[in-house]
Amino acid sequence: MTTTSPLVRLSGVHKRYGGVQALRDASLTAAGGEVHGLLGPNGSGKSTLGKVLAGSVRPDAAEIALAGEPVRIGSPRAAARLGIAAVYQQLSLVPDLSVGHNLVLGSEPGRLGFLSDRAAARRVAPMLERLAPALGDVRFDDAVRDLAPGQQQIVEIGKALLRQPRVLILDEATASLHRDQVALVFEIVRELREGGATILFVSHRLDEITELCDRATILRSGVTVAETSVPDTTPDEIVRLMVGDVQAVEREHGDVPDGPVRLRVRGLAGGALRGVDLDARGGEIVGLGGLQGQGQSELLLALFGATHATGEVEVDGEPVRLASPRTAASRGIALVPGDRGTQGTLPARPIQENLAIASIAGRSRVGVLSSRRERAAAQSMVDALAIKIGSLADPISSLSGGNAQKVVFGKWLLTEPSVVLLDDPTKGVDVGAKAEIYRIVRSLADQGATVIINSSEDRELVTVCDRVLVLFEGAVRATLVGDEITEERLVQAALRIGEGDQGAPAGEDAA
Amino acid sequence: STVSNEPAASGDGDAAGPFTIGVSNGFVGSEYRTQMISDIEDAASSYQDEGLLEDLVLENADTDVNGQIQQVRNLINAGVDAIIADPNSGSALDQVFQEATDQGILVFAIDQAVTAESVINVGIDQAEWAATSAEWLAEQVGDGGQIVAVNGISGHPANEARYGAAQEVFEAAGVEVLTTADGGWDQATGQQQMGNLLATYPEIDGVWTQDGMALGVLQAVIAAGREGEIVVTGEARNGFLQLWNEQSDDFESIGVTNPPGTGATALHLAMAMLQGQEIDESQLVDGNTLVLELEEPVTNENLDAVWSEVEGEGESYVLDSILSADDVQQFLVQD
Amino acid sequence: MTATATQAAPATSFVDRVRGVRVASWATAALLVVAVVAAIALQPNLLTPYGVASTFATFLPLVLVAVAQAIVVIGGGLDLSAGAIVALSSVVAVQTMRGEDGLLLVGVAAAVATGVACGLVNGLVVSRLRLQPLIATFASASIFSGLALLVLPTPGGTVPAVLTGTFRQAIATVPMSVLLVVAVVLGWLVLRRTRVLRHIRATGGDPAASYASLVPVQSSQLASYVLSGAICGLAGLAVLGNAGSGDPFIGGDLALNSVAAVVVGGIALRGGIGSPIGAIAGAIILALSSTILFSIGLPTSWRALAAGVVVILALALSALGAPRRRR
Amino acid sequence: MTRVVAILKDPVVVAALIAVLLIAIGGILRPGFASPDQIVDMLRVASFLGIIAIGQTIVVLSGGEGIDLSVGTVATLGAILASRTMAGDDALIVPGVLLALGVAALIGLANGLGIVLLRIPPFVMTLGMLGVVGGLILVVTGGRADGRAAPALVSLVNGRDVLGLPGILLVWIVLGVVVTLVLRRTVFGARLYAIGTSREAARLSGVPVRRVTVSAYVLSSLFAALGGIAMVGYSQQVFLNLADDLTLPSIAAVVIGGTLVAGGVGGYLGSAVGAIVLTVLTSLLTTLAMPEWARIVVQGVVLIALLAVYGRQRRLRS
Ligand SMILES: Nc1ncnc2c1ncn2[C@@H]1O[C@H](COP(=O)(O)OP(=O)(O)OP(=O)(O)O)[C@@H](O)[C@H]1O
Ligand SMILES: Nc1ncnc2c1ncn2[C@@H]1O[C@H](COP(=O)(O)OP(=O)(O)OP(=O)(O)O)[C@@H](O)[C@H]1O
Ligand SMILES: [Mg+2]
Ligand SMILES: [Mg+2]
Repeated sequence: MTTTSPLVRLSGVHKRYGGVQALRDASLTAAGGEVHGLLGPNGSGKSTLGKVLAGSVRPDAAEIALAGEPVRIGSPRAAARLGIAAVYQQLSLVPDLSVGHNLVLGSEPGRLGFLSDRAAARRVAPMLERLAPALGDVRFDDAVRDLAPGQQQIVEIGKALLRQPRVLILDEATASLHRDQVALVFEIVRELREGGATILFVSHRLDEITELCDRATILRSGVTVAETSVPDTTPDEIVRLMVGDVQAVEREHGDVPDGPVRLRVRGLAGGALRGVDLDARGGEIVGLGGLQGQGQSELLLALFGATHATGEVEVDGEPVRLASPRTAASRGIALVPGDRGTQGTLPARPIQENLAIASIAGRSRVGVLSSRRERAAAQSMVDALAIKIGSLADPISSLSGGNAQKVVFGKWLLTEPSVVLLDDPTKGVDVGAKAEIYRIVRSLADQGATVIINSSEDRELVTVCDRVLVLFEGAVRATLVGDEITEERLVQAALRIGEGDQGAPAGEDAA
Repeated sequence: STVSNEPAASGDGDAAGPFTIGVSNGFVGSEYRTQMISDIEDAASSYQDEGLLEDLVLENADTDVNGQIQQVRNLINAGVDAIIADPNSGSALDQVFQEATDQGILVFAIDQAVTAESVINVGIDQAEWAATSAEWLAEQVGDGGQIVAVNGISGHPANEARYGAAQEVFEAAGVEVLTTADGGWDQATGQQQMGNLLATYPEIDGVWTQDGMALGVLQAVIAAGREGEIVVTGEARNGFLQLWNEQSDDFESIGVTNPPGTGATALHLAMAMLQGQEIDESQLVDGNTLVLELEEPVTNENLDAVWSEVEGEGESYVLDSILSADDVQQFLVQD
Repeated sequence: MTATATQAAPATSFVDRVRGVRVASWATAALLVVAVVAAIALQPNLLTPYGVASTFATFLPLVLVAVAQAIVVIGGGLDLSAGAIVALSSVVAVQTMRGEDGLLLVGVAAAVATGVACGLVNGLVVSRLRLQPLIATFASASIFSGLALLVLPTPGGTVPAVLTGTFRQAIATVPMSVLLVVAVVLGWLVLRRTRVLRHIRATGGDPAASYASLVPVQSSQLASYVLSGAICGLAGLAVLGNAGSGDPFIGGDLALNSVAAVVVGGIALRGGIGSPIGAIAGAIILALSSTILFSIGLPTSWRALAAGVVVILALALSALGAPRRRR
Repeated sequence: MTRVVAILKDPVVVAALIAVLLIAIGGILRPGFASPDQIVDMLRVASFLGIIAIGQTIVVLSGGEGIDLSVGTVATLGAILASRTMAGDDALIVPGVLLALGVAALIGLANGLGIVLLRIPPFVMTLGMLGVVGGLILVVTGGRADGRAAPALVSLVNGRDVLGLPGILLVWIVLGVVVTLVLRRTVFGARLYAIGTSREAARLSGVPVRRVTVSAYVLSSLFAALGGIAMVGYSQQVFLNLADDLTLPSIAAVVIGGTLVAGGVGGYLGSAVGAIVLTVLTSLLTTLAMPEWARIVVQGVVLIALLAVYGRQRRLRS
């Protein structure tokens, strides 16, 4: 495996999507036995570059060399033949197939066109065992559709590993994973590195980069702007390379504001929820902490009437019927959902429509819209949130993750909500956009709204929350207020509750 | 071994009765078929009153050949003594008809002759039917006349028999058929097709068309304001007769009757044969076909008389002719 | 946690295998039982040797087309040309066999080859031209029907006696038509263990994910149509066995009926799930429902309405029983 | 230059060009084909399909595999109810049309509720409804349609009363403009596109997904009935299967017009042009002397070619 030439060399990579130049003469060089970070803000072309190498995107121009040999990669199958495997940002599992069948998909063992499940199980068993600490009790025959998102992500990683790649691309593969799951993935990645493989690692979590990566390539607007040795670069420096000089968001929470309770919840149950009680005042930012999958997302969805739940909910002393998102919205509740792609945006529709849709009825006269008012409303949000767009008429799918997320915020800000529910609002959002989103959240609270925020990142809760409720198994088990909110305390609280009740739950519950 | 074809439960074959007769009709989307079925029901009711007919079992639905095969098998399994079918295919039901006759069930095909030898076809001669109007048209447009034809459905046996006969007539008379189009035996389609033909074949002297479309064809000709110059063959149906009647006296047409009542005629035959009478083989054409005589066609000469007679029947009425129980005796062996 | 690995053993026990076959859903199974019981109660003659043989012979074309349709639907497609393929392959077979027993095998080969060719056209149009299957196969149906009319301009031609005779044979008192339906089921059980079917299923479940997972998506789509075409070719022969003669218009209702059968059989139209066994059950349920409606002696003008209502009810039941994608 | 390319990529423009091309080809082969009268005649016939395609467009836009296979029979039923009621009398046009629309609305409601509440996929729900409505027609008519269009309706369709054009064309244009405005400029339109793009995202944006879905199917039936009524103005008498065969062409018109079968993208203008393209194609094939089998084959081949121009779905490897 010792070669003088680097294992992977990409250069002169160009890729245009309609009006968007996703990659402009991008390049990347990585050696065998190296974990190579691929960094950059949202929309800088990280995923696109990874997909070019994995064969699932056809570049307009590219030179690719593996171990010094120039290669053409025409399809994922061609990439696989060259020993390249990828874990995509969007999962590539087939939900209707079982875990085992997904793991061997595309390389099923068998003879004369007939499959052997026995051989497949033999091949898969060691991998399931290896992943068990992160995956839990998942079997060959379990349906992928029934797994929790984190478990699906692990299966996806397992699928790539089964191909024993010499180049492995991990595109935000850790974004939906919890701490211990990430630890296992890191362990495996390090083993691969020992074996001489190259790992391309994409993540927005800076600590993960510094912990794992040897070197890193930094992209900005589709151009490679720097290559650096990670251990020799400070995190601040990396951030500066990525996004230029951004003002770091200071932790900024004061005392819990007094005043009447705006949102009052009693005994909310249903699905994963087992009786949640909660009081939140106007101007307050309340975080939901705890291990992932303890009902945080379900709580937000239930409050929004998006899933079935029972219990009492009052806004400003008036009871709210948890009938549908529509009723919730009419009572001034807004939800920025966790899955931007499928829940937050209308991908093929223009940015203007995406901004307008939730507040559209309020601006109409007898059901008829004024295009002038629609445009004005949308533009006001683009300005207020500094959303970077080409034209309001462009489809929202042309925006990068961070800007798309701001559109989702804007959509709800136009309804002037008094209770704002945020489900992991900065998932997959770059450092720069993250800071802006925090400012938006803070100014919402300053204007008197109640904000409830769930986050997969403890640091986020520390940064923005006035109060954090720690959830376990569908109920609030602890509360941290003010200066108590630190990453250490959050982790401790989450784990202690778990131990106190019934031993450490491994990873996530299979919901 | 072969699955035994025992006679069906109640099909005892004796002249005793009371009998059960099944009807299979694979297309209900036309007024013609509706009239055919109600003619059969009317004819059956007198036998039912007499106690000779126990039950008239109707299988009457829009379906394809496979569906009609199932219809016939349903009738066989229901133990009928005779089946009257308006078949969706001239040949593709042969097998199932054979299954029926093997079990001693009498099978009559109406409206559309079938090739199965054990089946008795009852109906008009489609070729003769078509030749009648073709001859009339050829006479109208004369030698060297140019016409177009609006046909039913290409490949459908009745359509082929009819158009084949008409073609022969035109050839003999020196009439040139510029083109043909399929109107699907559907008035609205016929109207659309004729509209297209009128625009693109401005030189035509006449149109030959079949029943079920003639009204549409005529409407297209009228809409183009050319009813005075283009001769149109018609149909013996009230809708057409009414429009014909509304035209000026120098507008001429012809309507040859294709009677839906053949079904009822077949029922009379069936009842006679179930009661032990035998068909007179010498009168059968091609061994299994009973050709019914055509009625006098409707022309300008008799239009007023015919119209005053049928005017009250409603717009979808098709001029009809049903042989009575006595009439059908002519086809049976007299002892 | 080590249990995970040992429990990952494949489903090899008999019970697991049976479960793997997954007779669509409980709704389909229940409907099938109800339909069979009702049909027999209303029409005891169905249990006579002729009744059984003829009923299964009636099922066979729709059963075959339903299986063909199921494979395409599971692969994420739809085939509105199935009926036209049946018609075309049947007339091609009639013309090649010319009524001679000796040419039976040639006719079978011709029918299957015609079906494969049609499937290839559909598959290429859908996978390479990437046209929407519904409308693309509506268009190709027009091509196949036109060709059927060219091959056999007017109904006729005789089918070799061996072919029609086969339908009346019985082996050890079991009618041939029953055996043929059973053979279709067994054929599927073999087919489902193949790589190509796994890939068809994956492609129907999520084409993008499958493509990224090294599944030859285009080839799988193509294969689903080719396979389905071949089975439609066999259905063409089954139709000939029932009909005893050729007819270029023979398959009229088969395409839409097969879609209904597929859905009644618990197969989701969005692709990826379900089994043709369900579709076979669906086909039988639909065929029996018309027998049942006939037997209860509804006035004829109401029967079409009742048939429509029954179909909707069956669809509703199957839709409720079918597994749903998790939200 | 790039603007020209962009315009040429617009499905509506392409479809319109194809229509013009077909007329030109027809005109060269058979001079009468491009005559103003013939063009008006083809537009008249296209209007029935075009009006039915309005509803089909709305349903397809609504997404969730939206499609309405019952439009043809609903159009026939509408024509039958309206013409039996009016029975050739101008004074009874309004009750006739209202009755037809009322019954159609109920059918659309049944479709919509079946899809939304029972979760039957639209394809099979409306396929089942096709059978039910077919049965309903037989029950209502007893197998004899026996209806006659009122003279005013006939002259609306067959006359040339508006600037020398048939009034039905004006009706079609007005309906087309209104529908386009409704799609683009109303709350309903915005919500329709929203649910067509993503039911889940729309629901979480406070869109009443079920209500909009049901409305789409009700509208589909209503426009189908209107199309059927227009058609009986053309044929003057009503028949049991008057408009049955317009279902699949109405879907083809929508797809040729560039509306995405997956929903959420497209508009009515394209469908209208699609209806014209299909009608012109059928007419052209009628007037060219060729055997019927060849016409059927050519029809299929041309349809595939039309779709291949731009009706293609996304590549997996982009
Ligand atoms: N399929 C596509 N169609 C159109 N535009 C696309 C497509 N995929 C990516 N883009 C655009 O290309 C640019 C680069 O996107 P890419 O996904 O590579 O960015 P990224 O660096 O991975 O961003 P993120 O951190 O949000 O994942 C963005 O502007 C994006 O909107
Ligand atoms: N060179 C290329 N140019 C454009 N599109 C391509 C190219 N290669 C593949 N595609 C697209 O990628 C998808 C899958 O095609 P591909 O041929 O790679 O896989 P396949 O046909 O499923 O596999 P195989 O050919 O190995 O059986 C299709 O949508 C195809 O249009
Ligand atoms: Mg990315
Ligand atoms: Mg390929």
